[in-house]
Amino acid sequence: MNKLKRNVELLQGNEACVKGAILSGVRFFAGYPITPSSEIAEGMARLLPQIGGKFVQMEDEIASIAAVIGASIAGFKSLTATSGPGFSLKQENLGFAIISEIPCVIVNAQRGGPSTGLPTKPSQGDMMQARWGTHGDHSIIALAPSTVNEVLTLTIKAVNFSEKYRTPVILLLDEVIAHMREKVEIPAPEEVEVINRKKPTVPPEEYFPFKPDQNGIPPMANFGEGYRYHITGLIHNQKGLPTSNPQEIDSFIRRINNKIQENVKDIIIYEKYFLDDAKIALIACGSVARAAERTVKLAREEGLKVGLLKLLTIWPFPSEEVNRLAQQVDLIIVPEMNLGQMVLEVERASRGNCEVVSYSRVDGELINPIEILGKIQEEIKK
Amino acid sequence: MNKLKRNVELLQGNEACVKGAILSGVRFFAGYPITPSSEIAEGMARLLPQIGGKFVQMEDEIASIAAVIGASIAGFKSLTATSGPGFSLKQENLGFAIISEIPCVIVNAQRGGPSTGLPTKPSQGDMMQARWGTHGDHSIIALAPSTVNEVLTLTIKAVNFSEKYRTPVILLLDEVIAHMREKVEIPAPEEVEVINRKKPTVPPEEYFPFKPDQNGIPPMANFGEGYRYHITGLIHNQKGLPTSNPQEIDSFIRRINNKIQENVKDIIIYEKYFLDDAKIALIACGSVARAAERTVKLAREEGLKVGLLKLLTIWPFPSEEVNRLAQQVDLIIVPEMNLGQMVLEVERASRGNCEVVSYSRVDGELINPIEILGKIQEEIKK
Amino acid sequence: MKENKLIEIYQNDSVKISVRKEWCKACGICIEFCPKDVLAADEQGKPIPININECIKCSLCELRCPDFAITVEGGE
Amino acid sequence: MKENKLIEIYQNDSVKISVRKEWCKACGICIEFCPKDVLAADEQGKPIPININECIKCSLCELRCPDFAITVEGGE
Amino acid sequence: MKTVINNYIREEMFPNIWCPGCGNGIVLGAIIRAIDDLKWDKNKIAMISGIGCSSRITGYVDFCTMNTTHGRALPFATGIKMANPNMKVVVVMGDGDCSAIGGNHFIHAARRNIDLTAIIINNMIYGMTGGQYSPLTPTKKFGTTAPYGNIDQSFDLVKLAKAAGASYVARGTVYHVRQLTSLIKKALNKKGFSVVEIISDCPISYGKMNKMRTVVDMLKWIKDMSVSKKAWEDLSPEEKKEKFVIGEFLDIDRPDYTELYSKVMEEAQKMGVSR
Amino acid sequence: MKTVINNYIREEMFPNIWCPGCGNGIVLGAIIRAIDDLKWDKNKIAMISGIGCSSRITGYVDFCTMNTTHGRALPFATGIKMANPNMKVVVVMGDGDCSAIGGNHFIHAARRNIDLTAIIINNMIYGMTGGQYSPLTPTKKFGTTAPYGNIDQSFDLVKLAKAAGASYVARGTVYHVRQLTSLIKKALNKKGFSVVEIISDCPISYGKMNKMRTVVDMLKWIKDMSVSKKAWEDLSPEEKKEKFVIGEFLDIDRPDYTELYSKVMEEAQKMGVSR
Amino acid sequence: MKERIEICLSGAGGQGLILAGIILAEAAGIYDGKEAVQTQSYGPEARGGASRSEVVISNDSIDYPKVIKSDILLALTQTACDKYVKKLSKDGILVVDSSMVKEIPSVPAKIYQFPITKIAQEKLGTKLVTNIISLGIITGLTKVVSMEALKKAVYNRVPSKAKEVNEKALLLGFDIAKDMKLKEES
Amino acid sequence: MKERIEICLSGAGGQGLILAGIILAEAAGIYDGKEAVQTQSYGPEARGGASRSEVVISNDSIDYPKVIKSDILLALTQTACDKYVKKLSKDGILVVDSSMVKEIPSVPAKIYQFPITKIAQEKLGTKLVTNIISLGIITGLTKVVSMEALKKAVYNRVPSKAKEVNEKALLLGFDIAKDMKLKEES
Ligand SMILES: Cc1ncc(C[n+]2csc(CCOP(=O)(O)OP(=O)(O)O)c2C)c(N)n1
Ligand SMILES: Cc1ncc(C[n+]2csc(CCOP(=O)(O)OP(=O)(O)O)c2C)c(N)n1
Ligand code: SF4
Ligand code: SF4
Ligand code: SF4
Ligand code: SF4
Repeated sequence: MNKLKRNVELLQGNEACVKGAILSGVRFFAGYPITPSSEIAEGMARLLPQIGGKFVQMEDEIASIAAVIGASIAGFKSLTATSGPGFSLKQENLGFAIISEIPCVIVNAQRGGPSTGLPTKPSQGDMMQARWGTHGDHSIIALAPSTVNEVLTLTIKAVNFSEKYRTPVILLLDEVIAHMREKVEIPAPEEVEVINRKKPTVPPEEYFPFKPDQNGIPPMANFGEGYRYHITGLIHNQKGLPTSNPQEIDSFIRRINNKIQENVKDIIIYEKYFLDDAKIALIACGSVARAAERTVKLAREEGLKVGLLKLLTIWPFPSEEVNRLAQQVDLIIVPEMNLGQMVLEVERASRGNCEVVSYSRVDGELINPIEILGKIQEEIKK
Repeated sequence: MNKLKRNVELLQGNEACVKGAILSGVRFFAGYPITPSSEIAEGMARLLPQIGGKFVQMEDEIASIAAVIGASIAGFKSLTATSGPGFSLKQENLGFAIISEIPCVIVNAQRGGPSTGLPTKPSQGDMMQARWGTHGDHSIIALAPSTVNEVLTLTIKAVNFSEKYRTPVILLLDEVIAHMREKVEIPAPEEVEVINRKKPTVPPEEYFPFKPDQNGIPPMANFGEGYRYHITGLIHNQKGLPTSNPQEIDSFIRRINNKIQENVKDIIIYEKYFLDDAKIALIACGSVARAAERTVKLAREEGLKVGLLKLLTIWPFPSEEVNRLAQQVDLIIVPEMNLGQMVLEVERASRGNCEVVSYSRVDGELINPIEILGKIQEEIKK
Repeated sequence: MKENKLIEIYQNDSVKISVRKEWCKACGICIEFCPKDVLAADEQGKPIPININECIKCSLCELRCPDFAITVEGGE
Repeated sequence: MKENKLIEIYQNDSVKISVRKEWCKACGICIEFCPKDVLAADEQGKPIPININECIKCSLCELRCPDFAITVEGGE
Repeated sequence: MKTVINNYIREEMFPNIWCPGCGNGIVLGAIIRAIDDLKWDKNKIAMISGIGCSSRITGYVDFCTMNTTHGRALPFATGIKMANPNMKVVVVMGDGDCSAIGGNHFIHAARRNIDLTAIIINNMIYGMTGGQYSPLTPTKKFGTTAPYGNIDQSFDLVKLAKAAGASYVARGTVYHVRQLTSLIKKALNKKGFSVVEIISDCPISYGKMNKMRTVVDMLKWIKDMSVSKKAWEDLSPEEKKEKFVIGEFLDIDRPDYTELYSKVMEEAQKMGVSR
Repeated sequence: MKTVINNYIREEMFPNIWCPGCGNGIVLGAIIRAIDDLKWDKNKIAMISGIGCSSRITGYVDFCTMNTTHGRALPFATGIKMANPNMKVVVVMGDGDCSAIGGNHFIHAARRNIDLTAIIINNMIYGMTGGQYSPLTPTKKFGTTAPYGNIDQSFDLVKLAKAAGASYVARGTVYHVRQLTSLIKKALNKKGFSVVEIISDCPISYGKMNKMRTVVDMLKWIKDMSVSKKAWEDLSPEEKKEKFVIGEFLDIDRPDYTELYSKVMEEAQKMGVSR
Repeated sequence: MKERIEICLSGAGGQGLILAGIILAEAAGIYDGKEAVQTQSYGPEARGGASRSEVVISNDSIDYPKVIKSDILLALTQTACDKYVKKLSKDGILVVDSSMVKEIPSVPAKIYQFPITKIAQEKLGTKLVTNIISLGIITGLTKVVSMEALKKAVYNRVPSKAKEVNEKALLLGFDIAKDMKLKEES
Repeated sequence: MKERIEICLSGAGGQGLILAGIILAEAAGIYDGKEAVQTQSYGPEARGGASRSEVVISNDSIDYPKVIKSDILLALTQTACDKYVKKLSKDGILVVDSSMVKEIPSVPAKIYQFPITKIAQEKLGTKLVTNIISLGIITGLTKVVSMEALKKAVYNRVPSKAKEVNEKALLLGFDIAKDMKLKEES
């Protein structure tokens, strides 16, 4: 249909996610429809078979993530998409992907919760769940775009991180971002940096599927390529076999956490707006960051030294950066479409170095710039 | 079998949970077996039908919590028990119980994670999940006993809180506590304070099932008692019908959170050991608190001013108390059988007022008093 | 012909057909499947009995109306 | 009679019965269901061929052993 | 214009949210008429649903109603029924709700033969989320996630319910509305797990994608595709595949789960309280 | 003492963790012998399991193996098979794993008729967690959560698999081990979803609680309770209930899901890349 | 032209307002080379009830993607008109479908009334193009996008068999607006 | 007697060590009126491999519930002996089943060796009571609980039809210990 062959298109957030995924090499999608993420499944169902990929609609979200993990083991970059209720259901198998170090991407287009909540309204209520939703000790990478263009680029990043670190990565959209349409410059495939999982270089007899290389990440052989090995959700040794040896347990659990915690420099992405001389900082992400950006402009017009730290990586949380900021400014305001989740991390990271205040909205409407400005003015008066 | 009719018994943690539940009026259990919680189901299967209660083994954990919520609506105090993998699966319906304000208790006997992890070894890896595991904004009550006797008393508390606040309550055991046997004084039924959900006092025509009383909690009519109304996982108005009105949404979400946050005084339980003059504080819960208690004694023998804050309520987190403590001591050490979860809350609550250090163990073994003492000595030397 | 609740009533000696316009969504089911072609669509697509005397009171329109917007009474 | 891996071998001209003691858990299946009562239990409950000449090499002991601890070879 | 319907609905919730001509409303009417026939006490009826367009049905009726989570209505209902066996518990599900995410609960409720009535509104599509194919979408039909035609085999819910252990199994359609009411009535009256699958229309999500422009087109198609058990038997295997067979398929008497459990309670109480 | 078995196992993992006489080991042997007969390339075999004693089976064989989460082996396997249709994918499950928590995935894999072989080791109990009853525990038998005798009706997996859409369905026992190997072989060879239910012994969790003191007692009971399809038909309804019918129950040929999907890909590619 | 223009297209579900928003945004963003964001209210309302599609157009990159105060408000139903007029900018423009909106709100904005639905039905035989006529009108009145761009966007987004009638609708709307402009000028 | 006594009962799965621990704890806690905690290693090892049951007895309330250094170690297998002897207190007591444990570790503790399993089989016709004989021996040697209390606990915890043989086993163990004590004293 697009006769112009332009690579500038008006894309919906969900469509951009599909494009990004395909550009980064995703060739498998299994999912179960749910508002406001369904357009991702629909796009995948249409596009994947055209390019040699596969789409399966599974019986539920649990099966979806299971199939995605299975396909990844068999060598396909894989992605699934859902929203709150489905994200809750995926938690157990998310843990399986973590412990078995299988790359995959889970998109959560956030809507109002808890439970069925507000199926068609935006929210940022699953920020903490993304970090802590599955049982047991684990670390996670979670990214949150705030423009349709960023949906595309962060989807690529998410897939790349998952392959590089052999770990599931979560892409947190919100209903506004998922359904919004914006002009997107779609990069040419050649331009896109694509990272693929590292393959073993040793022959099968010498392969230890869970023995880390110098970067702490074990090279990964796909099933069917001549390397036969065992994968299990039990804590396992470097051969992949279950262990109850305390040393092996300890070093395994710490390694799968450290491979993320020790690479925060690579993983953490944020943007600064007018922070250089700021005395008041906003910290925001997703669609709310768009409001906050505007607020900064409005505040500057009024002569207020307000700046914005826009987080693109939510987890691991940029604690150091926030701590530095807390030492610079007098006040941090964290506007969120939830009851105040990210603000908890900001409080922790600030270590009492400045005032930290939450601006929260949970009525299903996007926070607007004027309100945030109002909050700033209110705090200044105090 | 117990011909002695004594009310002092050697009970396993899981057995004490069964006794506590029955004493507090629980008459329905639905569950799905999982180590190390299965003895709770087994005890319930044996005892409930003897006293007019019902036990159903469901097809999975999702169905189990659903049945428990259903039975509660029909008027039975209800409880389910599980461990990490099952707890992950229950998250979606946990959110339903929260939003529809249905009292029930979920026991999580924690084992090593993530995923299947270490099915038979102790852990405290689900502390944060208990708070944040389900999607969307919510608050939760979670209690963690550290003796078999406390399992009994806190199970009663858990059931009582759930009835009083119309909310699901989580009881966090760990494998040590679940399987440990200790002498327990079983209170006579007359001694036990039992709280029952408040019933409506108005006639059915005037009943608004989600209209809070002066304490913020709506009286609850059981199904079948002549009050016909609607319950939904969608955000709803005071009649229980779905709403997309921003004001109604906002006030609903804030109310179901505030009913917990505004009653922290009633809900938060902790114990202090030798804190009066302490310069170093340990904060611990569950089986680790037992080790920490011993450490305090050992440290005092060495002349170190160490004390312990033992948390029985984990959520809502006793931020105020911890903040006060942070202002008193130079150092807080948080020993945990996880990679450091509770310590994050302690850091947040301390606001930089003292040094906060994590002592974490994740190898499937219970932390012992000597190690903690070692950690203290190491920190002092720094 | 108007009652409260915007109900339009059409009747003859033996039958009374009521249409609750406010609830009717003009789906056309009652009109199409009336075995006696009693009903036709008004300009909004909602039913108007044009052959009320043909009505055999089978009630099929009422039973099939997804919106409880049409009823057939009387006679019995 | 001992090999590496603690395998005990019993044989006659046409059949060789091997028992890997280290793997055998003395469940008694091979002994009980041998159609020719070739096997008996040793003091640990593990199989010893006491009638090896009766063995018809049906291999049922081998096929039913849950622990891959007994094999019947030779003959064919 | 007061009909029996008005005695059972929450008028303030009307007009309902369903699209014009949506079969959900027809089913709602049939259920109400069946219950009215039975003269049941409204206070003793619980009606439970999952999530989907069809699941909104519980919001419209004046019983003890609950709109639970997607696919989980049956286990919620199981809890209610176990706790209060005197209640009549009716569970309404969409095809996705019942047979996709809820498939396991469906077969297990049947296996337990617990005294619930399961009504499945089968519009052959995920209506609420915008037309993705479901496990009951016929092969080769289209959905937003089946842009090249559905390659999945669809479940035969009747067979599945029978194989899993239900006591009463029937199938009706929203076109055959009188028969539908009577099938529902029989199911409601059955002690044990009873199932009525209802072939229904979703003109918006299913019809539009499958060349049925209007509600009327879709209802006509349902009418044309439906055959009685008897008529079906005479069809060729090819023809059989495409048709909806309607009528009763199973009707047997066996003790239901709550009855059996009351025996357990007796037994347990006889044995006395042990530790 | 080198048998075909040794070519397929991870010797370092032996002796296995199963209790003495546990049927899981017998099944493991039967699967290996069936695969050896087929001369399949070990590199192209994926064996996937869930959680349970039986699910530990994947740890012992030298294929591409994966021990997933409880009940979810089939969807994991579906992902593998879809991504790499050239692999032979075998899924081994316990009765609880397959029919309790995993029931939905089981019927959906059957419905899709995806080319997987599902082997269900039915020891009639949850072995790993210590003897709670399962959806396949016969009525009236005991379990740690059925101290007064099980009141649940048990599933007939054969019926369920057929009703859900499988292509090959058989039932064997660990006693009838030669037949078992050949049923497994046929199932493995089948294109489409194939199912072999295996009646197995758990002397510890099932036997002890149900008056079978030893492994041998339990195997004898299995032997006595098993009848062929033919013999079964001559039994009275009461007798029928108690027996395990063994043999083949379905064997039909239909295109499997991966084949059908490759048609979708052709179609989609013909239509060209649209936006 | 203002730096940032906020447009709200409102009416009922089924009137094609989401598509209209997409077309407008695509015209501005892709074919006129500006920045454009389209959002919508997506809710149970969308089925039967009120529906809303918002477009923000700017020469510069767009931060906040939603309408704060509409510069242009299209109202195809009374409910929508009553609801969204509150957010209409003081110097904004209100376009109402006078066949549906009977009570015209009294606001300082400039108000245009056309019986759009009626025109659609009468002149083109189908109400389905009400949305496209409206786009023609808005463009004619405000030049918020170029007619060129709008045409291309319509072509790109409507199914082939509907291209002709939609093109007609667009021109029809444009002409209506032109007439009005002429009238105003005269 | 020391304030806090830590006992470790070790061997293989199936030797009834968990039950032995429970009985010991019940004897101390319920019938002797002290404080007692019993814990166990619960693992895949429990099926076939090494098994361990720990009991802590004290006059005062018990904080840390696990054994830090065992005062009394029972080892019924070589593996268990090798593994748990490392945690045996210097002035502790080690009781080994000499029919199973051939290599006696050289530790400063006091070591007692009895062929317990053999005695069980020979004197009582079943190995199943090895655990109870062991309890008799430990009690005889250490008086960690009263014989009275132990008897009651055994009664309370074993199935009725096994009461007789278990009582015999208990007394047998006690006698063995008494003989040894006499020998030591002489
Ligand atoms: C756990 C979960 N997954 C997915 C959804 C999204 N969802 C809502 S309704 C529905 C399916 C609706 O289809 P069906 O059950 O056939 O009912 P219908 O809407 O057609 O009446 C889905 C997938 C959800 N609400 N919860
Ligand atoms: C989600 C989840 N729920 C429960 C469990 C606990 N669990 C482990 S195995 C098992 C059942 C085992 O029974 P079955 O599948 O019949 O296999 P068997 O052990 O008898 O071979 C259960 C309930 C788990 N691991 N994960
Ligand atoms: S069937 Fe009902 S909703 Fe449809 S047109 Fe007739 S009266 Fe209106
Ligand atoms: S069947 Fe195998 S494990 Fe059992 S006794 Fe015989 S050789 Fe040993
Ligand atoms: S989408 Fe389909 S099922 Fe839903 S209300 Fe509309 S017609 Fe009914
Ligand atoms: S518990 Fe049962 S199934 Fe598990 S290993 Fe033992 S005998 Fe086998």
